[in-house]
Amino acid sequence: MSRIGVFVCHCGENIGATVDCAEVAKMAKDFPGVAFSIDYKYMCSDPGQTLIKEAIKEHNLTGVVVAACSPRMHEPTFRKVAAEAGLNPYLCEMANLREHCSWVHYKDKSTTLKAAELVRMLVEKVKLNTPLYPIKVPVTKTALVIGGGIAGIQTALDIANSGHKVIMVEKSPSIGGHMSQLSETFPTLDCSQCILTPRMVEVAQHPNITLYTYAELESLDGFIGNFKATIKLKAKSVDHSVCNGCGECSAKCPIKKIPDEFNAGLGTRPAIYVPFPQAVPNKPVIDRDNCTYFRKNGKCGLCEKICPTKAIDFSQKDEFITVDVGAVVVTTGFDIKGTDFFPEYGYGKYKDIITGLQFERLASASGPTLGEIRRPSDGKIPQNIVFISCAGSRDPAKGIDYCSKICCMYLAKHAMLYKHKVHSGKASVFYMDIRAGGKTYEEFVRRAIEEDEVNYVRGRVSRIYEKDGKLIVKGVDTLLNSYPVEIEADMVVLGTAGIANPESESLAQKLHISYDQYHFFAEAHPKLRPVETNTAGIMLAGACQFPKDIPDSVSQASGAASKVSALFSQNELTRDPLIAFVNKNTCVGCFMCQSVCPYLAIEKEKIKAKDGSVIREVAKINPGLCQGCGTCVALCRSKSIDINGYSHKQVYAEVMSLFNERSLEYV
Amino acid sequence: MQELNNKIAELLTNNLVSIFISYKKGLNGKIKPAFFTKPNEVYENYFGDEAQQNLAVYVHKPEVKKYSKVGILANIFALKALLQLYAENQIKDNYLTIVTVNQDNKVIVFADFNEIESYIAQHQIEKNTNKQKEINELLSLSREKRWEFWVEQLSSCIKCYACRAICPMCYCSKCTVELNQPQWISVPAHSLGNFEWHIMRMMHLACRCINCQECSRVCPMNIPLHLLTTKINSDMEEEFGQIAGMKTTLDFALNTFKVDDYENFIR
Amino acid sequence: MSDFEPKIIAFVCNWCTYAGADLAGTSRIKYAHNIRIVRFPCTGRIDFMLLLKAFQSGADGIIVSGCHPADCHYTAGNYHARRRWIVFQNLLNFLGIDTRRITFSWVSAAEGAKWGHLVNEVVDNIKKIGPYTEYAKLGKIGIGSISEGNYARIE
Amino acid sequence: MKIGFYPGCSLEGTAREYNESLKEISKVFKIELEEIIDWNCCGATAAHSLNKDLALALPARSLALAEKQGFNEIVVPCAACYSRLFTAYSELNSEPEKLEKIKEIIQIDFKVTSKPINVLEFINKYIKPDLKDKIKNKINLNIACYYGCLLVRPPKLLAVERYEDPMIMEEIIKITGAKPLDWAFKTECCGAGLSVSKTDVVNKLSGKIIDDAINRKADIIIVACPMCQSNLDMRRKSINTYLNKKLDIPVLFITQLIGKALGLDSNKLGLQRHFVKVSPELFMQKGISSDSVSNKIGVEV
Repeated sequence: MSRIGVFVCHCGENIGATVDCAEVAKMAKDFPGVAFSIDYKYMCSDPGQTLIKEAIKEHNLTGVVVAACSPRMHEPTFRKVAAEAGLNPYLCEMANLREHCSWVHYKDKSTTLKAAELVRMLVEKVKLNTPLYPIKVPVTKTALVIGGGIAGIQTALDIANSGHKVIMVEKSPSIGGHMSQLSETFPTLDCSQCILTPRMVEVAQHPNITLYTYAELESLDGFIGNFKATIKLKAKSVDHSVCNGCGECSAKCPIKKIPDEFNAGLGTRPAIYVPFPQAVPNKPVIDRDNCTYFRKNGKCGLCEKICPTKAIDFSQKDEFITVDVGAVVVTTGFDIKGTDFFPEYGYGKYKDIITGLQFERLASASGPTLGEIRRPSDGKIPQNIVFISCAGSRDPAKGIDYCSKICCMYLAKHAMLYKHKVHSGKASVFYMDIRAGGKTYEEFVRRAIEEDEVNYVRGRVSRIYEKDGKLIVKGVDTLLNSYPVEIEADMVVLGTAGIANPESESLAQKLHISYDQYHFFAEAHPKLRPVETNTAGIMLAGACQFPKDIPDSVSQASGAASKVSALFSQNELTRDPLIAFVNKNTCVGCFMCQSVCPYLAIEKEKIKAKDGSVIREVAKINPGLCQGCGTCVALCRSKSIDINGYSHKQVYAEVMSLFNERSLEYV
Repeated sequence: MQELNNKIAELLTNNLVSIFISYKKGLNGKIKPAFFTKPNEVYENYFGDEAQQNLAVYVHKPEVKKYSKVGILANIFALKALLQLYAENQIKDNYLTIVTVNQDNKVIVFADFNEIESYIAQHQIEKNTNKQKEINELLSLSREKRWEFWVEQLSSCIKCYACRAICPMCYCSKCTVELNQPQWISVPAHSLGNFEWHIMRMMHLACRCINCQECSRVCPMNIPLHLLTTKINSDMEEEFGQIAGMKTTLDFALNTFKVDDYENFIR
Repeated sequence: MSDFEPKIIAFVCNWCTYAGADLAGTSRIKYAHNIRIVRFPCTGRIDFMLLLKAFQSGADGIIVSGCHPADCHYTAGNYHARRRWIVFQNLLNFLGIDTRRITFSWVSAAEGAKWGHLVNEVVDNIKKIGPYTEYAKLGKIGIGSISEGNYARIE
Repeated sequence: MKIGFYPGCSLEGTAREYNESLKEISKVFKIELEEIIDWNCCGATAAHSLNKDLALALPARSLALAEKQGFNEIVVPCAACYSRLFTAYSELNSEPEKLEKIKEIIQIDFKVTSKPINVLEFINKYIKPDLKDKIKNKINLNIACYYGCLLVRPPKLLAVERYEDPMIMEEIIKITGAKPLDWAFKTECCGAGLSVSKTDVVNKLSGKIIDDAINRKADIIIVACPMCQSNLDMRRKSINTYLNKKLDIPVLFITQLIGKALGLDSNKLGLQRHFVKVSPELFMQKGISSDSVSNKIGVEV
């Protein structure tokens, strides 16, 4: 026999002004199963809470309905109150008298009646509530970090320094990511590699970090705290345990003209190579697509002959390893559009129109020109340089509606670096708006304009063409009454749009996380859960979520790391028990439910006879994965799936408790 | 149909099946299902135009399931039903030997369900235009008239559940109608429960019903259930382009979706 | 019929429409009092049988509402629900059940005003078409009692 | 072989030579261009800036007539007409509701099956495959191919590859032996309809186009749009006054150039109708036999 307590809150005037709370409490007393009913000015206040606790004990209540504000507001509060009084917290429900009644209706008898009906509905529900207990899931305290750029490095170090194991997977031969390609960094103009390389080394040497370079995630199964990741270790063709990194092989490799990824195509590299001098690990790999030995059936093999430590191993094969991890942080970074994306700028046919990333390499001391700004076509130092921001970004016609966020700042930096290196030169920046939100960012841009005399032109560039060895940049100055501007430039740098990695879609599918229309990975909530994905246990950091600069990437990385550390701070994971479960006895195993589950939480379970033979297969819901949407519950024909908190019985009772006078009349 | 009889006898003799489900002539001359367990019973086997019943319903009956290997003579509807059952994980591998007779009177023994899938793809069932016409006529009536029509039809339902018993797709071990906690379908013999029962049955059959119309044939009260099954089948095809009993994979209208499904009825 | 106060039940998801109705409250948007909201985790959880039960229990109108496409908290529950609604609505219509009384909608957590409008519209509409007793009355019709009726039959 | 033909107003007036030369070269390839009976104005710029239904209904009527007269394809030489007809063709094909409305307006029931094609598409499909075999005179000129706006835009509708730097004309004229130039003003604006209301804008815009072609050593400019041709040719005197230069580069329709390569008579190709004289020596000098061109109304430049 249920003994339900009803607690009607006035919320000061908020409910009390339009609903006759005392009347509601009085009516509630007569509802079947209600043992106690009372109204009070502020139920969430300390005396209000005490009132509930005492009533629970005194009247030996088996369930509580708090008729007050929205459960989205105070459900946790009152469930805690119930728990403190010794009642299972899930035996407490809230009737929404404020948002759904008193605030939206005028003071009237009908409003009070509605309030009473809402209470009755919840009374009927709570009678069918069952005690629930949080779900405990064990946690494997190892994190998988996918991507070894600055975001991945920061995440890995933060997690490792808090005492947990980290496995880092990087697809290229070295960690470092885009940041290792940069020259100086805004807004302080400190050298990118100088601040990055010590961290790269720290990653390699950290006792808690296992680093796999030249490796990719093959698949991920399992759920928060209990993932199983399969990692593909691509064949390096060099035994790194033997190699001493002397570099002889790279120097002697006869294939030398491969466009260098690290230098954004501005330089060349051999087929056996270390991507850059400060690479971690500083040992080479063989690029099999370009190596003569692999392309021409064993011809060449020069590196093998000259290697002093006999580290070259052409017979290596791709290897697959499986690791147990408790959390995953995705830090795979971003990509940029190439100059060939722009019809109006010549489809990439002009050598001296380059991307921002290529300019970084030109300006970098480790770059192909050793830091001198020389244009790619003839190696001359450009005397007149033009920078174009929003190349592709903020342009719906190009399919990129968003702002790439970093271009304004790095183009200002580029113009500044150019002026510092070519004092006599003239630099212009075409822009739509200058977006310099960030600590000392605006000041940085002003410095470029005022101190370094960079010519900022507010307007778009409609076309660039070549004429007599010059690039004619045709644009408009919208601050000068849309006056047409033509600049005869020696070199043009496009701040091309930051875009998602081409592999992001397939990676998202492996991880079962969602991505947005531009293929950037989607966060769980744009404001309040920006580092988590919708899949519990998988976090995001850096530009794989959206283009962002180094400080933002690092902040998010530390955020993701702290989420992981918080998860790893417990031996067991506690989850809300409002999830679905299967009645094995009636499930017929059609597995239609499997395909509607967005979390892949439904597995096949074999029911076996004593002799081990399989009698039948039934669905089983993994409590670690189920998020409690209930789509399977409504789909199941035999009603063999039910869900805690919104069970068949509960919702049925709620519906039948409403207006039931007419049904009684006819049935 | 000697070839068929020989085949069934051969399957039984060689122990490839321990029971074979087919048809025979009953004492009253009516065609009824036959369950042969010995080769010497096969002489009773009947095959001809009157053999219409969809035998697929028997493969999930417990009396048949206790045999480890089952043979079945399947007409095109039974083939579709079996394929659907297979997709719904109801037929274990190596459990069934499925035999059909094609339009040229050739006996075909299917090696696997992929063969059935392609056989069905080549043997589309023609749409019964008469039934579609009946449906269109009903739809052309006013809503009130349609209501009156169905109230009259469904009021005569005696909830004998013959429609369920004959349906190859109704294989739940515990049907929703038997649940009383809560009572989803009203028990008393009034029309409300009848409506609930038939609406629920149709919703559960949507995208699964292969429209063999056995339910309509066996209804002792002659309720035109085929109107409902035909309607739900044409709806599925029109709205989602999906037809039941065509694929080995579980990819049906109500457990899949398209992001751009039409929604002009949603505000 | 002027004093007819329809009984409307709303089946809504917790993350969008329930929150949208909360917002209507916080924004003090006034709407008709005839509505009773039942909370579900997601539109995907809403069992079509509950709609029938609501009519049986005396509802004159039903609102079913959840997150807009692509906004589902659980990524796809609303898409599955939408398909079910299409099938269910067609079937009910074929059976002559008055589908004007069921309103499907998407109301996001930000659309408090839309929620208010929706409720008012539905209430006005149901007031116009009157109470729905036809379905619940089925409970009175049993075998034998049908002969009193004069029902059209299609031949 | 017969194909539908929609001349539009220009080909009856300022661009008669376009009409003549197109018909002449078609004859060589045994193609008869048959004019749509009772065709009407395409709506041009005026209609779609005033009334969306009118802008669809006008070209739709011509499309409907062509369909009734049994044409699967209609050659539309004028770039502006082509743009209007093709817009109507694709909009009506993709939006059944619009089609219903337009059918109501024009009172003709049709299915939008007649596809408008422009001259470049026509040449690519019917002329180019056999062109090489029929060349009588190799053209030995440096040529700037000028596209203007409407032959390649809007990119979403026409789906032309490399719409800012198209290569369609270049590929065609290479067959005649001519040397296409890489130049910068292929798809820049000629000033278009401002020719009438703001001539100085045309002087400036068209002047830049001509200037760049000459700078890059072009012997002639070829076009496939009557508006472009008239701006670059007919306005040359005022362009020269504006630029204070004497630019005398001729502007030919691509059909005229092909006609010359096929060895056709200059007068039949309408070369005598140009304002900027196409000197008989132009083709002669480069070692190509040519008949005499009688230039009746050419201006002195």
